[in-house]
Amino acid sequence: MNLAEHLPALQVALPLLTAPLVILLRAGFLAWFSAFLASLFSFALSVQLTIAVLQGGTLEYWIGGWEPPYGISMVVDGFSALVLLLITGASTLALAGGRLSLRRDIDNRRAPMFYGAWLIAVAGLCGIAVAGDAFNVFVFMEISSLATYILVAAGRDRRALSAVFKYIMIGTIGATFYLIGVGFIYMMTGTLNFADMAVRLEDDMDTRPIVIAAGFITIGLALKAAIFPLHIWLPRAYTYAPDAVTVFMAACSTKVALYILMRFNYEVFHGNLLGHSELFTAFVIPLALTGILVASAIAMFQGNLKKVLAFSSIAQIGYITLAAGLTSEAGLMAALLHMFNHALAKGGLFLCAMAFVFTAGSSALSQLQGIGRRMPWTMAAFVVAAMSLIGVPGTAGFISKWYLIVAVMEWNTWGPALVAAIVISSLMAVVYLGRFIELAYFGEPPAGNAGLLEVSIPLRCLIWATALLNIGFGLFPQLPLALATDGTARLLGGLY
Amino acid sequence: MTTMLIGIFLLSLLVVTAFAIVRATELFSAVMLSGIFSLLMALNFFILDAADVALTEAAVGGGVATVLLLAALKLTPPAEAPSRGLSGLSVVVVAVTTLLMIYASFGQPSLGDPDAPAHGHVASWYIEHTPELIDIPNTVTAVLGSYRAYDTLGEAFVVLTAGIGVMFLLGGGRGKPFSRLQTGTAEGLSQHLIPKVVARILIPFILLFALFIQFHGEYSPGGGFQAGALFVAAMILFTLVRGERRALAVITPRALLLMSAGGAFLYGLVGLAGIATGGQFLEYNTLASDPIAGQHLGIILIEFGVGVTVTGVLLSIFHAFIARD
Amino acid sequence: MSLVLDLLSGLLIVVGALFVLSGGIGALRMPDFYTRVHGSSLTDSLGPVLILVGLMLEAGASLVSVKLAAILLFLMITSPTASYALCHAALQSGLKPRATKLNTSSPASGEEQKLQ
Amino acid sequence: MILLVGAVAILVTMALALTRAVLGPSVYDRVLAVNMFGTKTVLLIAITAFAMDRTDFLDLALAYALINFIGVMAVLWFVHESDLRERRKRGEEPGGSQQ
Amino acid sequence: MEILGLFNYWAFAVLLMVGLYALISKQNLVKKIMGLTIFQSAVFLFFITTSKLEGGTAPILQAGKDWTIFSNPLPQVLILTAIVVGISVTALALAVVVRINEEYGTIEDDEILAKDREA
Repeated sequence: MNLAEHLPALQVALPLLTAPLVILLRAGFLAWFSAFLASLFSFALSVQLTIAVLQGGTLEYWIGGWEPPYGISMVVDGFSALVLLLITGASTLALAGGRLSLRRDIDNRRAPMFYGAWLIAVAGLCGIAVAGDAFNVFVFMEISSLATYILVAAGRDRRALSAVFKYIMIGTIGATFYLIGVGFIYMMTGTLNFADMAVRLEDDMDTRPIVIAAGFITIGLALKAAIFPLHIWLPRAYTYAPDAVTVFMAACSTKVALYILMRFNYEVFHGNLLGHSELFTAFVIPLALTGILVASAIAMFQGNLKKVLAFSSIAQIGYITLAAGLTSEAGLMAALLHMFNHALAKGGLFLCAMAFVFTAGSSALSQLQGIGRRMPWTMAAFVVAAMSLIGVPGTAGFISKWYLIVAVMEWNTWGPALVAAIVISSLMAVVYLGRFIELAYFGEPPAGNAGLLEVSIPLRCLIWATALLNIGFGLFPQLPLALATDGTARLLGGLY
Repeated sequence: MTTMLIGIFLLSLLVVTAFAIVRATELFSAVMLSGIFSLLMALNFFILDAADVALTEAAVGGGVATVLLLAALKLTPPAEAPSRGLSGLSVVVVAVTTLLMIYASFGQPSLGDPDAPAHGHVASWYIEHTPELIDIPNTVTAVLGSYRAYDTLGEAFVVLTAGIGVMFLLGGGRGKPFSRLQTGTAEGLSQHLIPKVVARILIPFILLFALFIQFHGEYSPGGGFQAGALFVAAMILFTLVRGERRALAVITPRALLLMSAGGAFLYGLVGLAGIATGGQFLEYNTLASDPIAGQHLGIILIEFGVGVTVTGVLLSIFHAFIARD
Repeated sequence: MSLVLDLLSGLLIVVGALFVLSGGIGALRMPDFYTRVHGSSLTDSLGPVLILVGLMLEAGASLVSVKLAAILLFLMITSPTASYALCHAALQSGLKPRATKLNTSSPASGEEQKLQ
Repeated sequence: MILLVGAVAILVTMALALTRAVLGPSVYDRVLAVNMFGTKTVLLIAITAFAMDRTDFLDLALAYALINFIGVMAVLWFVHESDLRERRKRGEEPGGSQQ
Repeated sequence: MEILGLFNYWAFAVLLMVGLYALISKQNLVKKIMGLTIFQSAVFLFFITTSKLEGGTAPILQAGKDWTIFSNPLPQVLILTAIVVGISVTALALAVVVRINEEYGTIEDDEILAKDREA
């Protein structure tokens, strides 16, 4: 028995099987601790998988020993490894950093259920990242979504409940649209396996059912990924979820939907894409651009730090779709890199936001005035992560922005105009983040709250570790680059 | 041909019911109409040769969903607020979608078309090879329990997640018991003599039938989920006529939680056992000396796991709803 | 012998179907709730009996007949109980039967009160 | 042929019951319609099982017969509980509902 | 005849539309959930339609019978899973609605929105 060859299955099974044990626990701390440990081990598994992929190329795993397409297979390439690292890393980070914050948000008696749901969410997202079967993606999408609804509903504000209801409705529409699309493809091909679909779709790519299927799948996943203008569930869900949950979600949940969207559009529909790549680009790019500009503009006028960051997330998802919509190798590289780097930056920002909220008791900007002077360490880390989000040279964000600009420039004559739009939106990011930073350093704190009040040292270390990662991956971007190159090669494998 | 016409008639009724559900302003009426909707849907499934699905739809739609909707309705206002008529944007959105789909339908294989791609390839492979590879008569169970066992694992965990969510939101589980037992209102219909007597006669039969569905699933329609739902239906009937207090004395909240978690965990363990015995995750061939025996053992175990989880979770959900005042 | 059985079974099924149909018409055409229950519950007891017995004759002595007998038994127990429960619930919630006498001045006074 | 006659009669009855469910007027009429519909479903499944030569599917009819009953009991319970809630809201003693 | 064979798809399209309409435009949250149920059921119907095979029977062998044509088991398996997913979502959504009613005192979407705006 060689455990190494079972890594893809264990990656899903470990968090999944820990969850039922966690809900049997009585005490909050124990539940948190087991969830943290499971998350940490999952992260270790992801690292192992990444190493295996970097050394040996794409891994394939046949569940139950049945050969695909008869059985369900798992496929792990560079792109999946990158997403897996994000999921497990973000979960571990959020659990480690959010212990106190979560202890305040979730009362002790309900904590085992909460952490059980957390682990199931992790397992569900990992399940999507390694899936090689279209229906299996649906099942795990629903697992992760249901668990995420629970996590969001745990927010202390009652608005968390109305936000989560909207999220459930839209999330289910998205998943069901996806299912319809898969049904159409199944009807025309008789298979559910991604690779097999791609082969069998070669012949009748342009039949009406397939075009409709592509439409349903794209819209469904766009709903899940909160691509503008289908983003309406995201700001409120991010804002009213418990702060630690936001750290986790912001770093990975929409990314996973984007991941599967790109898988579908590039691997399964590659024949279609090849014939219509201009049409596809002409459809995606304007939407993505509007999304970037509108969401950035809205972010500038929000009165709540978490909402600012949430709208910024929508804008950043716009960058990723923009890059992916170029249907070029450089574009895909940029999309994959930005997925990774944005998760780093946004995870760091929300982590700092969590610390602020923990101290100030609210995420309203008016309550956070002067917080920078009260929490200098955390604030400094926030500034670093903000620079990464804006794309200042030397940070991780710069790398992906650079790749994005290169990809856009080589696209066609409209390239410079797009570059201008990207620069403008980056300036907008400077405004909405700078606005908070200014207010945090120079604002007058609310009465009676003037003293120095930092969060605990371990949390500060964690926040700074995230900030340093932003710089580290900016200076030494080999790991994400290698994974993105591998992922891009596979995504484009059928295209050229 | 006759079946097709019957199907078309049933589908027309189905569409009428759907419109009626949307139009009904009293939520109770809407729940009743969705009961009819579910029955019609199940009949359609039956006509289309999907016996397992029809059984599931009956147990879920007619039984569990109706009861849950009623339990939720008890806690919420009874009628919809007067609406402001049709909303323009949504009418446009849905109309466009429908037209698109009807447009797409003309490129689709007609009902029952033997040349449809869906029937070849994977599906015919299942029909052909199941007798030699797994050797159980019910191909649906074979696909569900073995070829696509990983999806079914996901299904068990979806159910568990829903249970976790409801217990998290409404109470239940180790730390937070169902709240209403302290007050004196948890007696159900125990004053109504006739239903009580009839239920007392029926419940053992339903339980027996549930066990039959559970362990006969390889030979006839049925399996863990349907059996669990039937078991739950029996326990719901018991709760309704005898009161929550007695019902929770029969299966304690702690046992419910153990069942919810234990069934799903058992399923996962079977998967890991595949790895431990030298196969892949969820591979049953290696569970016993003979691959076929291994397949049988694996399928029985995972079906049992699903049944236990479904029973535990759905009952927990039910109790969580009705315990809320 | 088999012909007699077939004929008998066919007759039972057709008559049962007629009863079922009349129950449906009754449920639609009767004037108020309680009379509708009356119409549908009576035929719901007799119609299924005839149809299921007809099917049993067709199946002969086998496991199928046993299953049909079980269905029949359950329907015989549950159907009247359901009608009882339903009427009880209706009465409890205040739905009054329309029991108008000939000399009552306003015949529609008891019509379909909904207190729910 | 005979089975077809039976099936058609049941289908028509279903349509009638559905009409009653849609028309109402009281909620109990709708419950009645659901109950009728359930019985007809049992019968239709039994008949089509014979027509399709799949008499092993009579299990389904059995399941429907059982489930249908639980639905009606749930309605009775719902009315009973709502009644109790009403009474408690109005400050009366609970449990006085039995005649 | 050929056209009648497409009736299932049309019923699917209409049901999907009705469910989606209720889901988008109804204000009452319970009605929204019911719309969601219809919406999902439509998809189940679609999948099962693809599984039917003319002259076939349910894919469950029986001793003593020698059927040769069977309907497709795979969509049935998928829909079994999807039905379970559907009821799970419904249960969770209902629990959220119950909590919303406790916190806001209403289950009408517009009133909830108004109360959110106040805060």
